[in-house]
Amino acid sequence: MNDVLAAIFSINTLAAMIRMATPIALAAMGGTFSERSGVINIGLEGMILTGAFAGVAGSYYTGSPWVGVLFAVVFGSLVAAVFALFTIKFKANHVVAGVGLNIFALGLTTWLMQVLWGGRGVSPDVNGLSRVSIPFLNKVPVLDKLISNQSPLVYIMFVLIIGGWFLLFKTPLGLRIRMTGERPEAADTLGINVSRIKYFSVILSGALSGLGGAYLSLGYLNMFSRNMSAGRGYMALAANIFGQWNPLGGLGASFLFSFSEAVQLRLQSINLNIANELIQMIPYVITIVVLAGAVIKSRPPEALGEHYGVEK
Amino acid sequence: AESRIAIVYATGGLGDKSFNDAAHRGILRAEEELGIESDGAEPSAIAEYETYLNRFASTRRYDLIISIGFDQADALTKVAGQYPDQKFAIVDAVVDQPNVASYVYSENERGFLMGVAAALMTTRTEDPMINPEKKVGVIGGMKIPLIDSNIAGYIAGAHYADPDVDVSYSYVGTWTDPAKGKELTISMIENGADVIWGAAGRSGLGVINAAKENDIYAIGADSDQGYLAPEHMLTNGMKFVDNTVFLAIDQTINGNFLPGMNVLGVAEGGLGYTESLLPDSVVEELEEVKEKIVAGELEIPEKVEDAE
Amino acid sequence: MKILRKLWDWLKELSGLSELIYSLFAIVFALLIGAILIYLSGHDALDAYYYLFTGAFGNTYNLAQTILKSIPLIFTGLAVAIGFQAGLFNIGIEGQLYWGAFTTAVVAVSLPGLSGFILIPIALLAGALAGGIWGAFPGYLKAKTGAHEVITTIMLNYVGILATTFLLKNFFKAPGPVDQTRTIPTQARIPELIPNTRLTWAFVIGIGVILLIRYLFSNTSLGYDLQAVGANTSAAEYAGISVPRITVLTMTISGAVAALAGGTIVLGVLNRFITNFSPGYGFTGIAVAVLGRNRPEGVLAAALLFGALDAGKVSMQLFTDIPGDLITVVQGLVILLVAAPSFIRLFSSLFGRGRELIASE
Amino acid sequence: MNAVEMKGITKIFGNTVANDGVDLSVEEGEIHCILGENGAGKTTLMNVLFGLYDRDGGEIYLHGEEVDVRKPSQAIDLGIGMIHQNFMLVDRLSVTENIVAGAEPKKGLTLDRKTAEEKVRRLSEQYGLKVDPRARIENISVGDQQRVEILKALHREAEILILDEPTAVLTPQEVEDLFRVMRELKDSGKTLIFITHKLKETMEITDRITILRDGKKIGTAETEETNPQDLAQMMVGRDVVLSVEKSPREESAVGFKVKGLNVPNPENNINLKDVDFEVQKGEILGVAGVEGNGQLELEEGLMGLRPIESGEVLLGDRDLSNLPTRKRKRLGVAHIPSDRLRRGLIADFSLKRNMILGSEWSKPYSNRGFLDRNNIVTYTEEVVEDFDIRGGGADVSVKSLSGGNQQKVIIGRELTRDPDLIIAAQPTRGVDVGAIEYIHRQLLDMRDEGIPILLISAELDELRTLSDRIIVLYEGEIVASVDAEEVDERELGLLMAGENAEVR
Ligand SMILES: Nc1ncnc2c1ncn2[C@@H]1O[C@H](COP(=O)(O)OP(=O)(O)OP(=O)(O)O)[C@@H](O)[C@H]1O
Ligand SMILES: Nc1ncnc2c1ncn2[C@@H]1O[C@H](COP(=O)(O)OP(=O)(O)OP(=O)(O)O)[C@@H](O)[C@H]1O
Ligand SMILES: [Mg+2]
Ligand SMILES: [Mg+2]
Repeated sequence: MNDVLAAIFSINTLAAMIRMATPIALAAMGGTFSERSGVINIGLEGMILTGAFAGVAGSYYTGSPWVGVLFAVVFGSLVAAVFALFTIKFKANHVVAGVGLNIFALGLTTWLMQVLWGGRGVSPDVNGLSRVSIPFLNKVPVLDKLISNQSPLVYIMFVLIIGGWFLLFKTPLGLRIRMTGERPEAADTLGINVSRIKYFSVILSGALSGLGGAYLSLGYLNMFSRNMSAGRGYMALAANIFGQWNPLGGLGASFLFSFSEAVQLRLQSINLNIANELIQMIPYVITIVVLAGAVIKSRPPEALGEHYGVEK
Repeated sequence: AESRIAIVYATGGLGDKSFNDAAHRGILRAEEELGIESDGAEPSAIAEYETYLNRFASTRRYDLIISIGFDQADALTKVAGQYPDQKFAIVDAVVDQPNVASYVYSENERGFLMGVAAALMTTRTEDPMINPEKKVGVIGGMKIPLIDSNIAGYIAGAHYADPDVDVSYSYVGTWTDPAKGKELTISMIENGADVIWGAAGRSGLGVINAAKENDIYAIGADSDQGYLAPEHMLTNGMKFVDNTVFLAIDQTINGNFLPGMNVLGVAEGGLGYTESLLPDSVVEELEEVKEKIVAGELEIPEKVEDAE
Repeated sequence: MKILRKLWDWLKELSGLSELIYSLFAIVFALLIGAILIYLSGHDALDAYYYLFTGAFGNTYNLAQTILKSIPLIFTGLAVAIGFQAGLFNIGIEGQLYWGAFTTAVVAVSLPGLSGFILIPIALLAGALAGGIWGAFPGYLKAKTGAHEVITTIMLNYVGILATTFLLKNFFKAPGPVDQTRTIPTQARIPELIPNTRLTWAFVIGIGVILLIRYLFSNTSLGYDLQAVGANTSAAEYAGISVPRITVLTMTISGAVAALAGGTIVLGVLNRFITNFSPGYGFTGIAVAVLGRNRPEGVLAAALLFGALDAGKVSMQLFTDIPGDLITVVQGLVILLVAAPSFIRLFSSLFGRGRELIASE
Repeated sequence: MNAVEMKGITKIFGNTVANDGVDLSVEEGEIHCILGENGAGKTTLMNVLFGLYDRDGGEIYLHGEEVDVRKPSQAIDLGIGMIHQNFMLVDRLSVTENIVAGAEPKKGLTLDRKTAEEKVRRLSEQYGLKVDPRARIENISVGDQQRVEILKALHREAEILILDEPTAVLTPQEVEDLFRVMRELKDSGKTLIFITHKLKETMEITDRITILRDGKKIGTAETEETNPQDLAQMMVGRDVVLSVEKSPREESAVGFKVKGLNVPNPENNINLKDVDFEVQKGEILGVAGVEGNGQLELEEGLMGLRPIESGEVLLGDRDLSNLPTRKRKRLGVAHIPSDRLRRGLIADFSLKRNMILGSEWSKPYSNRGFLDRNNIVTYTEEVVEDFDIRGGGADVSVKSLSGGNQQKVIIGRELTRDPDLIIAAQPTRGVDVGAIEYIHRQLLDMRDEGIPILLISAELDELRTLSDRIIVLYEGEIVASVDAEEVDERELGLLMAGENAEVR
């Protein structure tokens, strides 16, 4: 019993939560921006994967993991730009285009892995980002373990989430994004360039997801592995909805999920007499229970998934 | 004429740096040494095994068709029945057909060796990578019997070497998520484990990565994964799939095709370990254990329940 | 000239031909991009496509493989489409499919005395029931607590897969090293439609379900209610339709159809339930559904297209050393392009005909 | 000098010629009315001017200079502001956010909320447009929303203001208010283009009138030199009866009775409190009130679309109050909902499918759950014929019908249900004269057949011509019950404002 409690209430578990939540929270915020502007984003998974791959490729060819991160952001944005082009300009159904993007990204990264490195499983090891310990925090007993000595992308994630929240709710651009997702025609009649807002938001979602991918491949491991996003894009989508299309909410939802995942992983090695499959279910069941119990009324942006500007 | 060989890999596909890749090496070696030609297929779903086997068999061009992986057994049973004149081989499973040579391993023996090595290491506190706690770990990809056999052997081996050693084991739940494998490893390291075996396909790469980062020992699986972490890869639980594949090809083209079950254990050279970073004293003890295994003196459990 | 155009318009209207033409354009275009990639990677694109095409349609056997591979996608695509028609995004197909496969297998191995005529339907229906219940659950949560189905169904995928694995291991595992049920009795296997191709009557079941759902949508009061809820929830309430009830019902039907994908694989292909058998049929189902415009007949076409690419990929992989991943890339492109008819219109306008195509939107 | 000069504007949608070579000249500083039936092309013409639609032909001049407006942002820059027929407001944003978006005051990187609110407050004082800058759009009345729309244009310093049917959703007092504001705007030198099809309003406020019919310009008249009868004739192309005659009626049995009805609406902070009334067979009971005083709660509470707290709803002697909506319909309640697009129709469905909305499980359209195509089509064709629904047959999607015809679809469907009670909420909102006449006639016919009718309307004229008695809702309570013959518009207006409760 003590072991179980220790698995749940420990700094290590919380630190693991932060580590595991980082890519999901980043992509979830990407989803938030995209969907706040009215574009459903199932393509987060593919964007994470692309970012993870580009990050490793960048680091591989330049030796610098930070160049890798830049690559991840740029290529994440690039696939997002393609996605934006299809959903905004060519009026593709958002869900299909997202699914298409995911399949495309999976195929492309695997193929490129073969072209570049001759195998379709994993890339060679590359230089990853080393963890940084923060001068002050590393002296404080609890915080040192909790948030100091993490990958730099973890800190960047925190800064970005707060920045994203600020952008969305405190700035003119944020207002325009929200308005576009709620009622593009209202935005249009106010002289706001609806498609430009949408392009911006979707591309931003790609940049953020790409960064999430870079965290996986460079900030966390230091290699790329086929399909290494492993469903995190879908988790991010769920976190975004759970978090009420708010970056902070998305972070909270990512925390909830990653926390229960961290607990799950720890409970496994305690050798409780509980079937392994049942322990592995914990994060998913908890998410459902909290969601059903929280009585959160999910109210998506009014014009989510719609196209704007058909007839002129 | 030249011999042609076809091979159907397990669903993980090439590039796993372990199981499938080892099989692939066997093929390459056969191409080089035996001058054969080969075709390979990488199915993405269990339902596709039969398609590929059937396609290969229906061409009637191949001297031998090799199935890699336990989950091909049923597909192969069917296809082998349909093509009684075609020779097949399967690695990691038994198919009861007169035209199939089955090669299986006594996985628990390998686990046992790794367990012994891990237990011996975790008490060597003079090694900077070893902590005072007597804890070791093993991480499986999924909870399947084959993996459990390894884990059972591992636990038994560790306790054989030192009954006080604490062994924790857990499963990633997928073969393809290194990030989760890493997180699982970290949780074990936080718990005091300093030697951890990753038998988890590509998820196992996360085990190695975590070991490197936290300066503890990792143990590799199937192939020699030492190059992934030269300073942290204690040893590798070798499964010489490459040798097995080569053997099967060699036997077939030299007229020694061996239908039925071929069990490959430590004694047959199908399983083993690499010396890698193992200290000499440990290697010595491992060699002794190995002899005992070969001599059949050890009773090694196959189920985790029996090992605990 | 004018008459020709009239005739053309009329034909298009008659058969929804224009959409078909757009889709064909999209496929060709995606293949073209794929060809460029193949060329760039130093391979012969013509060679690749020769095998891709013959592998999908070259002979009866290959054609049968195309159809065979489309069967699970017919069910999963249809399941997603049913949800969409009622405004529900069921991403939980994968979990529902596992329940279907598991239950079907368990029933089939538990009742070995029955004849195939009875056993096959019973086993499939039991699977559908299990999948239906698994689908109804998120529907119920949505109706009762407002829990968003996208989240709950994603989570329930994992739970469903783990739960069936748990039950399998603890209660139904066949002896031996593999986590699987015993093999189903011979008479429970769905008979082959074309001998020695592995293509079974499951395809006919698929067509049957397609027709059934089509009929449901266009000719029944329930289908009407379902679509009304999807199209305008407020108006559905106004009409006295019980939205919670339709939500649960839709998810049930969707889950049941998804489960048939698992059931038919068990009875038609694998002949047992085995862990991890699905390479993501549920997720591909999303693509198939929306590619097929959420219409039953569209789902059939899209599933066949995917089946063809998959079957063709087998040949291409066997006879060339071009990696199958390139076909995955092409699949992604096809979905993207088919999803975006106006892209194709823009593109075809380069060839002159376009103005007219654009105008006809 | 003409503020706006449009020459030969042509706009084609698919097979519809929405504007066919339309000319329009609007003088600087005048209030110019564009008058026309539903679908005449009024909105289209203005959308072209505002850059929302690309025109297929014609030229536009502002203050004598040719301009090429292709985007709203260009129009805004040129000093054009447009208040759209369907409000272009975002429910979930605040009044201020809706007004300043696209031209936000900034402080550093942030949106300067304080300055923005201050500015909104100043503008609203300057023009007498009272709104709470911090309120959310979804929590304010339609009249307030209208004011927000006008403030949006003023915030962008529009010199030419287009108001597309701004009065359709306003109460008389609100209309008066609006007209006052419009006059003030005119006095401050702005040019106004005012779209309506209400003749009375046209006569009251405008300087000149341009009439459109079927996408063509019929003519322009000086308001002072014309009269409603002529205008109606030009709009419709034939003579119209502007007000229907109602036959006298005798006392009869009570057909519908509501006792102690309480319907809470926590979202909008409106509570319908202790409402009692009776409607006799063959009587039309009008419900008057300023929007947001409980009408929606009454309508939805009676239909089971909103949970009630307590009370009885008696149709004959059957209490409906605990029955699901479907059951109430089955028992013979016909319902014309106030929000036709949101509630009454499924825009993506075909006409024939909309005709069976609510009776899709009932004979003869459905036989044990299987739809009977033939019966449905026959029925649809009958209604199309009887109610003169124009715009296509049974298979067109109702989305493509004009507003008036959409309303006829609902009315046709509900009145042919063989009802025992009709609840008609805003039955003629946004519908043109020709159609209003028709709908009024239909309702009176039903009354004469002895059916009790509850008529909830914001149009005082409508209430007074159709109703036998009128009850007035104010803040969720019935504050008066008056004989329709004996009350004049001024009195009603005061009652609705809650000011003069002793008039009863
Ligand atoms: N509002 C509705 N929403 C969904 N399904 C409905 C609805 N109304 C009826 N059904 C379906 O139709 C079936 C028959 O119901 P129906 O209400 O037509 O029966 P009924 O005999 O007329 O009942 P009652 O006389 O109690 O109204 C029900 O089992 C139900 O599945
Ligand atoms: N975006 C559009 N697409 C297709 N047809 C349109 C569109 N907008 C308007 N129309 C059609 O053009 C014609 C004129 O419509 P418009 O909205 O300008 O009429 P209106 O005079 O404003 O009518 P109302 O009084 O009902 O608002 C109608 O037949 C309408 O159906
Ligand atoms: Mg109108
Ligand atoms: Mg209009």
